Amino acid sequence: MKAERIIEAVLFAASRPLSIEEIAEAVGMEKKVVKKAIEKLKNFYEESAIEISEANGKYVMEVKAEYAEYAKKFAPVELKKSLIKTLSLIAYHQPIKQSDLKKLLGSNVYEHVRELKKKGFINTRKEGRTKLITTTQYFYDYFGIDKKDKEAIKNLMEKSGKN
Amino acid sequence: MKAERIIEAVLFAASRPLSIEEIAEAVGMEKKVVKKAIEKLKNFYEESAIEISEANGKYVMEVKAEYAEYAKKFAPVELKKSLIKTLSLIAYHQPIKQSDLKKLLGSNVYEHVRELKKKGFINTRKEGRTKLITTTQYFYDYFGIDKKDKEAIKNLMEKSGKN
Amino acid sequence: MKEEVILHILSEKENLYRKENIGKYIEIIEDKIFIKDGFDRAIATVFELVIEKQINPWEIDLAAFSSLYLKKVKEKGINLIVAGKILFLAWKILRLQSEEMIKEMERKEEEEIYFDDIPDWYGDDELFLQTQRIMKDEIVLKPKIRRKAKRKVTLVELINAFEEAKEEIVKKRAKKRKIISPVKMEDSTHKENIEDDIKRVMEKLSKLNGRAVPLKELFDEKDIIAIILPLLFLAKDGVIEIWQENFPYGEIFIKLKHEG
Repeated sequence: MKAERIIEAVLFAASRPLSIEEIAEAVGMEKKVVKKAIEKLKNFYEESAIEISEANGKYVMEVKAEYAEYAKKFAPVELKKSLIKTLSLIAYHQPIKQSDLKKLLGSNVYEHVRELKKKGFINTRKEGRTKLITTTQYFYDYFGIDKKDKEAIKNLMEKSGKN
Repeated sequence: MKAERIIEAVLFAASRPLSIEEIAEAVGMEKKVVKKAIEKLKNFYEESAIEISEANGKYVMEVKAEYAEYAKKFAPVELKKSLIKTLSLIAYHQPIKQSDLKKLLGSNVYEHVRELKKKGFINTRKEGRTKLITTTQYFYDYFGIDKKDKEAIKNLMEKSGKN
Repeated sequence: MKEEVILHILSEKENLYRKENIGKYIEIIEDKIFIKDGFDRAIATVFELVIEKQINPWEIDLAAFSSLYLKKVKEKGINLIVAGKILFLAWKILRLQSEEMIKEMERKEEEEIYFDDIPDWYGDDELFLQTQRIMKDEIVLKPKIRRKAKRKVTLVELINAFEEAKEEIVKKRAKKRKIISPVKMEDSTHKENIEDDIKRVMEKLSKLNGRAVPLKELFDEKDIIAIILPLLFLAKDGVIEIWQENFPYGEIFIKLKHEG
């Protein structure tokens, strides 16, 4: 079994960036060997729609940018639909009281707020007996929105409602 | 952009078995073209640790069995070991009565059946005072077993036994 | 009372199923302050905790609660809105209890009945052997190793989700309104006639020179239902007086108040 094939299987299955150390330890190879194998793999995938790219010393197998449009349709989304809905309501109404959000969503609100906070999309701070919820800088970065365009997004959401 | 590269990106991103029809529709190609492209891809991956396998007319990109051991550590665990055992018993004996399964597994059976059903691997229907359990189409897709091939389940289990 | 429940929960926190939920409990309790009566609020709080699945429904003795509540109603009277809410919560708990009971019964039924029944495969050597091998983990199905990469949510998806969320909220509200609306519809159909009815009542009453008369002398039985609402309006505005001699079956009298 060739080293690069073993590492190929690992990178494929992991679906997240892995460091040389992580890979070396998992497959029981020297870091040097892992590094060389990755170079070989990169060559193998040159003509493919997939590439092995590097960021911050970690390696990940992903679809090349020019094929991303096709791939997008089939890749599952990382947030559940119900969470996206809750996040969209927060983004539109922010700052919104948790108690007001509860009126819109029912008791799911506690779980959703906890999860969205854990994922870094929202911040909460105490306000009287409830919490006041706003979106974070990470939220704006994630959706590629300039925070200054906050109102533009609201307008966009509003317009979409009238169609 | 070559057809096989577009389809490669799609198969890579989907992480689930796709039919020729699904692919053809999504990428706007004729079924004939998709089929031919998949054959080319199969060739490309021949020397790789990854393969494009087919079951029930659906295609999926996965790690070749001989590399599974290495990749396993990084792949997300979807079925606990105890659930796999229960599912194996169901697959082997199906249709099987829940009451018979209980004789093998004890009272865990209720929880396992509920969980496997929730994950979409099995179906149950009432039969007298008990339930009759069978595997679903999703089960066949997930394990890459051809539904028409009655021996396939046994073969797959035998193969895994030898590792 | 609120503080008492909070203190109770804080002191019992070691026994809570999920200690990290304390904040949530306190929020629920604080939400309850709209019920002014401490006793009612305590009951509602306990019931809500059950419904939120923080307390096992079977730990609630509904019969004990209802006799406690009845005693309280006898002593202190009843606030119908609060009682309605408590009744609704109690009903929900009863349903939770029966669901649990049905599940339990289903389990027992299967466990008891099939004990002596032997599965077919015990008679077949190969099937029996293979089954044993699976049980010993010698052979099992092997899951395929595939990718499970998930992608980011796009801005368009966020906007679509907003759209869907709004529609759902509107639908939910419409559904709530629908439950109340039959009453409202009736109101509106009568509204057009109400002024005519008031005129009719006033014409009849003005002929009596301020004398009190039994309602049924003035109107046919079938009319009474239609004029009840105008009568109430007039009484509320202080134009007429309505009273009943003997409750609940006595004669109802009406009388025009002296004008000016």
